[in-house]
Amino acid sequence: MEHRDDIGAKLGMWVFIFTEILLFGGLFLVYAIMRNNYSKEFHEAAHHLNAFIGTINTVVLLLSSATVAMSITAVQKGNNKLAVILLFATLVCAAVFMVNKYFEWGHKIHIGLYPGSDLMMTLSHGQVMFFSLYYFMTGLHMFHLVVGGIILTIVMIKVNSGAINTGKYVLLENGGLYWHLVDLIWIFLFPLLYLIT
Amino acid sequence: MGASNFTEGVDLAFKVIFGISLFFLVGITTVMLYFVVRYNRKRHPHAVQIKDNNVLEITWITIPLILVLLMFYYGYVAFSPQRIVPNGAIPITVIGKMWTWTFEYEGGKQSPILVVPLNKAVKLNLHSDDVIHSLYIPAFRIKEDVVPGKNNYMWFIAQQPGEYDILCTVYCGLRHSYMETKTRVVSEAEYAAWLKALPEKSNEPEGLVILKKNACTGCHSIDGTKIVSNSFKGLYGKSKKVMTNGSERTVTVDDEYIKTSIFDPDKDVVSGYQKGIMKPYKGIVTDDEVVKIIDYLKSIK
Amino acid sequence: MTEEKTHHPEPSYLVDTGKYKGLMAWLTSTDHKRIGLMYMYAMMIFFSVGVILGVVMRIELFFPGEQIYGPQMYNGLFTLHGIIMIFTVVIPGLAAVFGNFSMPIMIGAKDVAFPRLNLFSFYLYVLGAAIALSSQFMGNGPPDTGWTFYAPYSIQTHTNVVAAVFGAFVLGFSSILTGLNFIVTMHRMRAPGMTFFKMPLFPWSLYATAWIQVLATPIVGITLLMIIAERWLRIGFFDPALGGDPVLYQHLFWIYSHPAVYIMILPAMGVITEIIPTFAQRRVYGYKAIAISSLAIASVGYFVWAHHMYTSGMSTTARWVFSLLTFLVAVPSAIKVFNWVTTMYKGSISMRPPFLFALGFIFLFMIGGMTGLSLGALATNVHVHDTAYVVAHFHYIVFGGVGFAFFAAIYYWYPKMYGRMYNFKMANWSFVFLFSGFNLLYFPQFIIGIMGMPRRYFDYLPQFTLGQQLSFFGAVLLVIGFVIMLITLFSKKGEKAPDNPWGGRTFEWGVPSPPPVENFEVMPELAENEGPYDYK
Amino acid sequence: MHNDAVHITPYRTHLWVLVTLLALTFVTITVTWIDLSALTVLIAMVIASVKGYIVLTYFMHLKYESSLFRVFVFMVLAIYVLVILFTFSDYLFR
Ligand code: HEA
Ligand code: HEA
Ligand code: HEC
Ligand code: CUA
Ligand SMILES: [Cu+2]
Repeated sequence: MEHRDDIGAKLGMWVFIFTEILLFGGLFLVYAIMRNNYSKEFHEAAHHLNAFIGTINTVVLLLSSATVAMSITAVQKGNNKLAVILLFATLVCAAVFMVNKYFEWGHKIHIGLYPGSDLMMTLSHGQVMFFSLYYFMTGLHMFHLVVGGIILTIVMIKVNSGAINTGKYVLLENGGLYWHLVDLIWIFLFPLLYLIT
Repeated sequence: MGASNFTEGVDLAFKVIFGISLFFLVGITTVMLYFVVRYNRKRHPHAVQIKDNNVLEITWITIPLILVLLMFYYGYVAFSPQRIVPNGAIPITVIGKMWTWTFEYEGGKQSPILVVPLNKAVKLNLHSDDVIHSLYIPAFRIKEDVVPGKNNYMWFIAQQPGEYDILCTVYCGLRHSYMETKTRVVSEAEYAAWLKALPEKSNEPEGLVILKKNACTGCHSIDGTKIVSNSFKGLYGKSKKVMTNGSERTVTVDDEYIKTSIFDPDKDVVSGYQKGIMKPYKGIVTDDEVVKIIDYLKSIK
Repeated sequence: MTEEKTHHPEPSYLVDTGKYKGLMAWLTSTDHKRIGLMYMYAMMIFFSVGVILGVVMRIELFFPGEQIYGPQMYNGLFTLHGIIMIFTVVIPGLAAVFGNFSMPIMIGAKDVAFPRLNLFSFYLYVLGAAIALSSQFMGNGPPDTGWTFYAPYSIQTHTNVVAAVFGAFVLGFSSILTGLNFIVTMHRMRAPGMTFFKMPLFPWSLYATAWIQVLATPIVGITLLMIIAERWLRIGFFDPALGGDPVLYQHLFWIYSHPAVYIMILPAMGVITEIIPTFAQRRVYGYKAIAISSLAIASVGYFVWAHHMYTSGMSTTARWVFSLLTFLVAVPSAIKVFNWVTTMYKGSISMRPPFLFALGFIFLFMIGGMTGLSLGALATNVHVHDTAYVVAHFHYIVFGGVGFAFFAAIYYWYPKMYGRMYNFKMANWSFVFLFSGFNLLYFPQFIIGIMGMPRRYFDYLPQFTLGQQLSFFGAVLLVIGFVIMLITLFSKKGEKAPDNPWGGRTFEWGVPSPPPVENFEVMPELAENEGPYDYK
Repeated sequence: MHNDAVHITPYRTHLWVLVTLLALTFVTITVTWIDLSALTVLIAMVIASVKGYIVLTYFMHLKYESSLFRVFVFMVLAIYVLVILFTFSDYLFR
């Protein structure tokens, strides 16, 4: 007999989210220290980032978070069809985010602004540090986005097949929690990297 | 009187901490052994259940708390002067490099050992270009890391003439355990005379200066002795067996070979050595400097 | 239902009942008891490798100067020795083996909350260890950084650091998942009537441990990833040549690795807290104080990391702040020691091997802990930091403490695990050798440390020769003791063990030895006025 | 277990939350146009924290979970903040 404990499952997910928060926490700590050491250079380097793309991506992520949250409501109300649509919308948002990132990174790499490049070596230490952090943080965030996307795809298939339903939807909740985490991290990344110029 | 002005304070802190610890160690062990014997099942077949007692718990929280704060205090008091350098301390720059110490005195004179005058405050400015080292003088009870990219420092007053060991305590690679030297404590007059006799900063050939600056001499001697690798003496023009891509071949040491040896040492590995011991110096040693190194190597053929 | 069960007692977990038989049945089992045993076997293999490396180091150190191999090899040896011992033996250690084997039974659960995740962590553990070991044979040869991977050396050296670092990362991930599993298990699956303050103290210590695993390990995870990024991508967080800060690396590393020492010791303390009342037939003295002190150690222990960095050039403020915090964390440890000793008072003590090892633990832990205090004080630390004194301190705690607790735990739960007893006389002899060898090996290190013998030294000055040679003989005695112990435990089968050979009170002694697959035939319960340690 | 009362958040709430979050995003952007030097960082972080709080409470449903979850989240964040503070006890006093 498979024993079932939804609260336990959710507790497990939350604990996992804590570890993720601290994983990024380590990076934010590095950011804080480096910003303290090189505040002027960070200021200058941030100008090179495209705040417009950043803003679009923020909006897209917030939107996707809302659709995931609403898909839970839909399942709770027994409306699986709507839930699938909402989840699909989330995945579309994720794709838009990735495409934007592709262009953003692509452009930088094209003009030779990436770790270890010759252009990078001509910049001041503080600026190099900013871009290193930029690539590392957004890269890791993107990795989480992809993982979240895969989880939500599985969840969507299960909602569609009815394996997730009004009586049993903790998997959807947990997938949602993970997705919100990805959003939560971006909420802090966005101003730190793009805005505080 | 201790060897340095810090020795006594540090030793006192040790005594306080060890004293308290020993008291508890002996006391607790004795009590424990007594219980084990006295309440052995043969002697004491029926255990007596005892109720918890909060007063007792609070007592043995409070007393250790006070004692550890006392330990903290002694540690702090003996330590805090170590970070406050008195005015007029003699500045000496310490350069830690894999795996040698160099001491640079006022006026830029350099020496491989540390010589300091008796009863005078000395400030050591710690400097490294490669990895972290740590300067440790056990007799003086002081130690501070030599961190690249950072200006760390330490100071002391030597109080007894003599020679003391200097060691490197942060692991810094292959010959970490050989990164040692001496400090010599002499009278003020002797110190002045010694400093005067120290040769002015290098009229050494440029190539040698570069070799020393990059600590090549930590592995390659210039007098024929073998340290980690072959000596530079007589190297130029020799023919050598090297491994290239897994097969052995014989080469003559010429300009080109030396250049690859410096920039990409793993390409031609001298037979009998492992790969990866010497790191590539591409980007650290410039092309110009390589030419000067080659010139120098030619001169010590 | 119940009637049927009394007639056909359920088969023990050692009997294959599932789809597979033999080895496959073990490798695919999600039974917490089997996973615990698998951890134990894997760990013993790694441990033996680590022990051999340690002895090989001691042989080279017998005389000053180069004896049988060169410095490069020595540097590789202590690095691998440290990595194996820390990341694959003592950090998962007692939590992975006995946390898995005993904890669910002790709280009255059929298994952990996520059995499949549990098996997955085990495989991650094996994978991580394999990656770490593979660093020896691939690339440019064994890493030579020390287990601390200090930047910038770890970025510059040409040895195979990436594999070792990545192995440690995977092992960390395994540790996180185990911690997560235990937290949920202890929150959701306790027996009816077992409130948190009626839970036995070994589970309590695991609970505190699990939170550290979950909250501290990610920090070292990300730090290790940064090291890899630096080596591959020239991202220079810690490389001063690119504007990075090597001291920041030390902060990040120790933010995890200091709490990690409590990941090691808390379960060990938990085991001791189980053994003493059982053999003294006495209720644990100061139950609440011990439970809360576990949490106190875990939480305060999170904030003392920079005591490993007093000489790194930190600000003076940070130095005294961290020194003060270090001293605060010593107090809850003291509370435990006092309560253990008081538990023996007026007990009825039987000197069985587990109890003997528990006494050994208390003694060695006190020495380790008290020398920790002289390391925590600023002035004294500056003198002995990075010397053999530190080596002695942590072997006393990590090996004298965690190692001896491990032996105690094996001797304690062995009858439950295998349903067999072992030879007490042999076990006592193994104690004699281990204990005396241990002190002979590490006590001289304190003395030469104070005299100024730095650690990680392939070669040393002549004044340290005597100490180093005594240590060698100690290592020999230890190995003899270790071999005796292995023979005692694994050579011949002893007589059949009763369900409750020691007269313990916690739930695991109420089930058959070895326990059935789902642990209980009748789910246990704690009555209103019943505690976990109610001896008559 | 969950005394059966499953809390269903209405769609409307989610939409309002979204609107609030978007609004806050634009507030941050406009604020950072005005140069307040060090204050900008502070304001941006405060706004981000408010957004984080909203996401945690509504999207992540903390408001309706048992208080244990809230205690844990608080504990984790508190530990993290302390870690930052203690690390800065080095960097700010060098
Ligand atoms: C299980 C592992 C473990 C544990 C539990 C501890 C426990 C402690 N450790 Fe240790 N430590 C290590 C493992 C551990 N350590 C390791 C592996 C290293 C080296 C890492 C490396 O660099 O490679 C290290 C290094 C280390 C250092 C850095 C040394 C240096 O490099 O300069 C310091 C400094 O403060 C320290 C302090 C302490 C203290 C104060 C405790 C305290 O928690 C101890 C508390 C216990 C007691 C105090 C004893 C019991 C109390 C009584 C019997 C009551 C009587 C006592 C009083 C009145 C106070 N340790
Ligand atoms: C668990 C941790 C652990 C254990 C058990 C040991 C065991 C041993 N260690 Fe140590 N050691 C470390 C952890 C450990 N070590 C660490 C972390 C370092 C620092 C590395 C670095 O600097 O980076 C270190 C460093 C270190 C050095 C210092 C290197 C230097 O600084 O120059 C030396 C020197 O000789 C040494 C020797 C030994 C010896 C001889 C043994 C043993 O071989 C002694 C013999 C032991 C036995 C014969 C058996 C005991 C059995 C058990 C404990 C468990 C049984 C378990 C099961 C049955 C499952 N070790
Ligand atoms: C870590 C020790 C180490 C350092 C430091 C070091 N080398 Fe080497 N070097 C070696 C080893 C080992 C070899 C032989 C193996 C090989 O060829 O890679 C070697 C080989 C060489 C050779 C080829 C020698 C021969 O016998 O054919 C030259 C030339 C050389 N090094 C120059 C330098 C220069 C110049 C520097 C400093 C910029 C330097 N080395 C620094 C260890 C070192
Ligand atoms: Cu220089 Cu160790
Ligand atoms: Cu520590």
